[in-house]
Amino acid sequence: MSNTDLSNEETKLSHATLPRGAQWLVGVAAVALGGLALVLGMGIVGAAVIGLLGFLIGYPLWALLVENRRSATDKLVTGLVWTAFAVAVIPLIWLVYTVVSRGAATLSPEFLTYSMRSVTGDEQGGLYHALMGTLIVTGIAAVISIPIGIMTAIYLIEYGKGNRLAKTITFLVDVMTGIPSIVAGLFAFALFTLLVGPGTRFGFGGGVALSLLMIPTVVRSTEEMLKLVPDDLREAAYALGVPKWRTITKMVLPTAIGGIVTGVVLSISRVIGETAPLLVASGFNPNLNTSPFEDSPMMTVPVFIYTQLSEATAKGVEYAWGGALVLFILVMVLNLIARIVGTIFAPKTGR
Amino acid sequence: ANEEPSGSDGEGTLSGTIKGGGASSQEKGQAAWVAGIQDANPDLSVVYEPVGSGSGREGFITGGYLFAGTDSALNDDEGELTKAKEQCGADPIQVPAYVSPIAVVFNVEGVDELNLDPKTLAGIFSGKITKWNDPAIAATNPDAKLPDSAITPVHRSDDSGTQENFTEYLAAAGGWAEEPSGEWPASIKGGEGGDGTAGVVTAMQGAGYIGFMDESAARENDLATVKVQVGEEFVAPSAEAASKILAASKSVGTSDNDMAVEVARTTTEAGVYPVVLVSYLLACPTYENAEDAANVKGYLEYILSEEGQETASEDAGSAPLDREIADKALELVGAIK
Amino acid sequence: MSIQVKDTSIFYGDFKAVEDVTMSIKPKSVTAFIGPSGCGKSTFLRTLNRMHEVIPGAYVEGKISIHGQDIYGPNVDPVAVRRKVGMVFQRPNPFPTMSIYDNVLAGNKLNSKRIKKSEADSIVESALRGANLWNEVKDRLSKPGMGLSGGQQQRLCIARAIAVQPEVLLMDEPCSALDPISTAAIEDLIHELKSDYTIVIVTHNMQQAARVSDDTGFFNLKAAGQPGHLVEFNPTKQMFTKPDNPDTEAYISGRFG
Amino acid sequence: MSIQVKDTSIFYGDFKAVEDVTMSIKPKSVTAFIGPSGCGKSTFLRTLNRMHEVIPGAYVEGKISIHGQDIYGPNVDPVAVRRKVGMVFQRPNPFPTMSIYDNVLAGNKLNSKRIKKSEADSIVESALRGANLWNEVKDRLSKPGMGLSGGQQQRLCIARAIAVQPEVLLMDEPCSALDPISTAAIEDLIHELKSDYTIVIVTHNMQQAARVSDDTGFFNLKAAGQPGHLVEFNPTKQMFTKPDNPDTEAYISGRFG
Amino acid sequence: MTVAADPGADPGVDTKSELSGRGSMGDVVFRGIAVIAATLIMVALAAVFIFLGIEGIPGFSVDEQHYAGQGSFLGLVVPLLYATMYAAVLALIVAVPFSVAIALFISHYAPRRIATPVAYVIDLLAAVPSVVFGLWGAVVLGPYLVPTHAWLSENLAWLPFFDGQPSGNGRTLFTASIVLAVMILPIITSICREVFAQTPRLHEEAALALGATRWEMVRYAVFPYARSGMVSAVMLGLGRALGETMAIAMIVSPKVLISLFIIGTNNPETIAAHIAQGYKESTPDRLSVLIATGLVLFAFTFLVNALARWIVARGRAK
Ligand SMILES: Nc1ncnc2c1ncn2[C@@H]1O[C@H](COP(=O)(O)OP(=O)(O)OP(=O)(O)O)[C@@H](O)[C@H]1O
Ligand SMILES: Nc1ncnc2c1ncn2[C@@H]1O[C@H](COP(=O)(O)OP(=O)(O)OP(=O)(O)O)[C@@H](O)[C@H]1O
Ligand SMILES: [Mg+2]
Ligand SMILES: [Mg+2]
Ligand SMILES: O=P([O-])([O-])[O-]
Repeated sequence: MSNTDLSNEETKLSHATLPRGAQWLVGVAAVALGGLALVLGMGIVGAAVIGLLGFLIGYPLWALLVENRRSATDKLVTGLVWTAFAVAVIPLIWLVYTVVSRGAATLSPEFLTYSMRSVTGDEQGGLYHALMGTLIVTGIAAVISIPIGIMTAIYLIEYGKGNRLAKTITFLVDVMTGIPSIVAGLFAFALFTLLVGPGTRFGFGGGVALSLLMIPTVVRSTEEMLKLVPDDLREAAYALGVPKWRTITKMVLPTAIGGIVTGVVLSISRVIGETAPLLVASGFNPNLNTSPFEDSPMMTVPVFIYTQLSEATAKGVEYAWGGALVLFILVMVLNLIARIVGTIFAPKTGR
Repeated sequence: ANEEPSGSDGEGTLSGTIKGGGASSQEKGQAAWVAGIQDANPDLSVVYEPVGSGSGREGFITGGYLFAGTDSALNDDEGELTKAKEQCGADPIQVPAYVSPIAVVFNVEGVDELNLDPKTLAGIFSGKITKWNDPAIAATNPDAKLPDSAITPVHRSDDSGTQENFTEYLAAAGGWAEEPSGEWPASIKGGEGGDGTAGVVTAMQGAGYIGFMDESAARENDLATVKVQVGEEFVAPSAEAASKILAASKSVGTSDNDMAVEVARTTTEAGVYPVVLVSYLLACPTYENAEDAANVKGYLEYILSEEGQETASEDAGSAPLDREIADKALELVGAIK
Repeated sequence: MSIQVKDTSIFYGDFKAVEDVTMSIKPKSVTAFIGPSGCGKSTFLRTLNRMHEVIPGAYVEGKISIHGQDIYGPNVDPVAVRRKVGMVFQRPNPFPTMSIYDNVLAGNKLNSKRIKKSEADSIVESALRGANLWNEVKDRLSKPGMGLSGGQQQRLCIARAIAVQPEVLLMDEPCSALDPISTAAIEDLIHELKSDYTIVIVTHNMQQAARVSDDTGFFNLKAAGQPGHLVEFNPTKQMFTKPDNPDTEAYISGRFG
Repeated sequence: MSIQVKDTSIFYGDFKAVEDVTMSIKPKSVTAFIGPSGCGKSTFLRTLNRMHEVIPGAYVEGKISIHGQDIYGPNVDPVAVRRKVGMVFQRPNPFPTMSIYDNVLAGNKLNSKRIKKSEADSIVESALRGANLWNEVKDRLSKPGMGLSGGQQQRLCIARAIAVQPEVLLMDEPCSALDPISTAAIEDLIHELKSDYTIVIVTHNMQQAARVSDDTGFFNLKAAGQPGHLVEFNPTKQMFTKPDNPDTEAYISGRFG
Repeated sequence: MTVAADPGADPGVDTKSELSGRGSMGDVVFRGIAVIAATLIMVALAAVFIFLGIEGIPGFSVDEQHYAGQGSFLGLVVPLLYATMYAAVLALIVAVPFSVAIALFISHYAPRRIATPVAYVIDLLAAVPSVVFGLWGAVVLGPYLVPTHAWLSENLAWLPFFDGQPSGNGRTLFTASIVLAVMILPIITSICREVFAQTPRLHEEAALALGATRWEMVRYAVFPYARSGMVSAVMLGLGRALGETMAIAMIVSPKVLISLFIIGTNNPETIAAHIAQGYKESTPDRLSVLIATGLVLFAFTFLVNALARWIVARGRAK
């Protein structure tokens, strides 16, 4: 034993601990508390809140009594993190459930392959035209935003470090995230009113509006990922006589690619559901239109959903949920692709 | 799959694409007409963008739209008429095309039927009458079990043709101090706003709420509708009752090509429903491009035809135009070249 | 490739890290730098292939020339300098996205040089053998380089540096993460390499300096916060037996104190 | 605090990194582990304070007890184990956002006993002196720890570990980034510390093992890909003069080959 | 050494030419592209500003009738701006703690089997179009929260937020800020999660080896490391909350006013929602007023970002 002033108690590794499965015991007690609250007429939500609070307070409190303050804090935070997760997941799951259950009924081959051309009353229509439009408009936005966004991030991290231009741009990118989406739409609309002619609403305009919203997201996420590539890897490449641009393209980008792809997909996800700017910039069209540069409106899925909703009919609402589900699936597929790409290129730590 | 024109049996000879836009109130009617004309003319595409009356007129004036729909008639308050004249090279054609009853809807527990007179309606919507068991309401509903709960009147939070027509009605009826407008007056306290007809529909989920919307939307969503006092009787909104209003209205057109009317909101004629929306079509008498001229002419003729009005009535719940007025409009439209 | 350093001072922004170094490094020989921690050995080493300048704000005053050519001259491409002057770092830093095989070939691959498969194989094998790593990894060349232990990773980095056959090789405490067997192998390797290359090595292990180097430079700090400076630069034998400077002797004998 | 290790094997998922180690580490002594790179010295060391288990999939079989208490026992809190068994890593890892001062106090702050400013100052000073860093940093205690050179950083980490006065101190090649003067200071420190603490050190420097340790364990690999194992565990004197095992002798003499 | 020859290692080649710069072309070009891309952002932003200026500045002084009954531009924009900030702040108050907790859950607390699908679902949610959020908020969540509204007004009326007649259908700022929080949660979560996961193992282990509990490890090693990433995540979320249009327009029953009350039928109207609702039937004058409010919002985000930047810089300097 040491001759330091540590007491024997402290030296013991196995201080008194909560019994195994203590969290379950507290959990059961919390459920019982909730049940009691329910019986006392608190309502299901009130009862759940009481039960949850019971657990959140009871578990750390027990730990505080039996173990020590630090362990109690740790348990409190753990409980909070789990609770936050559980509570936040409720609306998420609820929403997903609503979209899937209400959308599934509408989904049919016709719904996916018909447009709304000449569709009235209860006739079968679909969102084929909107789906194509969304793919085209989002594609245009991606083609504009991804190169600009990634190259800008490269400039900021690899070249600009700390200089005036880089600081200005970082700031402007932050400001750009604050452009209200409808303003982006108004901008694109006004721009093409000047360039093409009055009232021009077309696919390309929508793409430009969306790219304005997408670029800052791409820049920010790419920037974060590039920052995470350790400098000593760059130095290792430089020391091998590799020019900076090759170091960036062949080493830095591949190392960060997993995160970059995730960021890009997230930014696509962020704009693919934008309604207001598309309503303004690429307009409304019940017909299929696949030429983004022609001066004729192009339908997109969010606008389809919005117009169907504003019909305020049962069929319109049904189609709106169907459109929501389709958009959802689209993004799911995108995410899946991103995930696969991400894992293929992710750094192979092997540990 | 429905994009290919092959399936249709139309033998019309119109072809090409025309684009118009404007009042969202006409959206459903336009959808019906577009479907009808495209079925008859498989090579024709008509696009109507429901961007709002103001944008529709703007688009028409700048040449972006070949024709436009508007809830308020084109006038020169902001110089629009002059600009339209310049664009067309002549007095623009303006004809009523779409008449639709506006239903006042309510959601009060235990009350299935409600009769209201115009003054009481104005009192409710201006926030002066605040309880469902107010004597003014009880007076016209002696049998109803009116609760002692708050009234929440629902208006449109966006700029709306329906709203403009509804407030015109309230103003004409008296007891409404505000200027009729598509935008809800900011001075009225309380009440609730909804974005678009859909917004009002969702708002109507609340108990104690009262609102107004296109009659077809009220029917679609199974909302109880108020019977409005006209003369001595209480009239429910219906297409037939609404279609009678134009004949009773007086013309306020600024030119031979302009058929704008002032709707007779205060009529006491039996069987007429005065809470209606009247929406117009705008077109030029001449177009530079002969194909455009033929297409616009063909489309507008179809809209004003008996068949066209009937189709809209079925699909959109609008009131078919009085034939006399429709024939006069057809004459104007028929002269397009 | 002889290296001439004249009146060179090195700065990190306002902070002068190394002051007024003058030395002449002989071609095809091993030169070792020793000195206490923080005296600027790494800093100085990095100026020899212009790696110094990747740190923002860092700059060099004075003249450094390799084979008679000023490497900080106006027309000189730092990339070309680094291709001729390879480097191994203190902390192993294999490329995380690459396999062991690709890591060894990184110098070629990152520069997009086309190499035949057979040629690539032989470069990889000889470089890995040189770094005494071949036997341990020959069966898992396609596994990621990050999966190796610390010592294995450092040997991989050495293999990567020698695979591009630089003419000068700078090593910053290359053995500090290696076990004695690997260390001995690297030391042997250094002996072999010096018949072709000029080698400069920083080491905190004086025995290593004594074993492998022909010349030794001793850096020291006058006081904390002061710039480091070169105290003595002499043939290793002389340095370890009768150094010119009493500080050198103190430091070297301190090793065994 | 004596440490008893019995039939312990260590796994990374399916991969058995270390096999069947049994040893008894004496209290208040210095025990050194030597062996070739990749033989599992670091891995074994990390199991002694349950740092091993922070790697997903890693687990331990066998029994390790400190002062008679099974540290993998059912009621044992790994946090408590780590507080008693401090650790210094191979690569310096000061907290990047903290000043030098806060880095030293990081462990004490965790216990968030309010420490008086004067007390904190004296803890910081004595820990930094112990790590032979005080003179270099005393004027810039509020500067970030990352601004130091590699050797200075490592000494800062040692200061941080001894500031919480653990009872056992594990060191994984703590001097591999240090210059000889600092190394000598750390070695002196180890001598001092062993009157209070049990010290276990991994080193690739056999002279260091010979100088500082009372007992030495020699780990080896039968072949690449095979688990490492303990070849011999004996008093250092015996180990370096007449080892039991011929492999040990080969390894130790290889050092000087 | 006799490794296969590297062409550059040929001893016969004159070193002079080898060191002089000719290989730098690629660097110049690549750097040029990067600079152009970065500059493009400035150009685009300047274009938006100029456009908003040209189209919007006339809106500062048009006929009174175009200011939605508020009499003047200031009378209109001040309450709108207030509401925009208010809604965004409410959403952030709800979303940030949850986002950080979920990000931590995924990166440090949950077993991997749970963490991966959870991360996936959260990412997916970023893609739900705002109209769907609006629909869900107005049709599903709002009515569901009606009893909550009633409860709040009964029991917490001493707080100005809940002091008044509660809404009967949940179309309130209260509902909207929850929906807004759900909308920005995935954005904040996914960025925080990435930066949390990238905390160097070395630092985490340093903390653990000092006897830190998991929470202490997070506080000592993870949060300090992730701070700037977290700030930018929050800024992204704030940006989206400030600019969100459709969901708010669809859920909230709006009115141009300044009030803290968030559970009634008259809720402060945000700039974006005001633009969306006015835009549909706008005349040129009205449109320029709307664009002018957009300009104000834009200028405001400018200020907020400058402020955030200043705060971060100050925090770092300490
Ligand atoms: N990137 C940097 N920015 C500012 N100062 C630095 C930087 N790198 C090192 N220094 C400082 O420069 C001086 C020399 O550091 P250097 O790393 O060259 O020492 P060293 O001799 O290599 O030490 P060691 O043996 O510990 O590696 C030290 O005072 C150090 O704090
Ligand atoms: N996190 C990990 N996951 C999987 N395998 C690992 C991990 N860490 C180490 N290993 C493997 O376990 C074995 C022992 O590694 P360890 O780092 O303990 O060796 P070491 O003796 O400390 O070597 P060195 O002297 O190079 O530090 C090696 O084969 C290594 O590849
Ligand atoms: Mg160094
Ligand atoms: Mg090790
Ligand atoms: O049809 P609205 O004009 O009322 O939208």
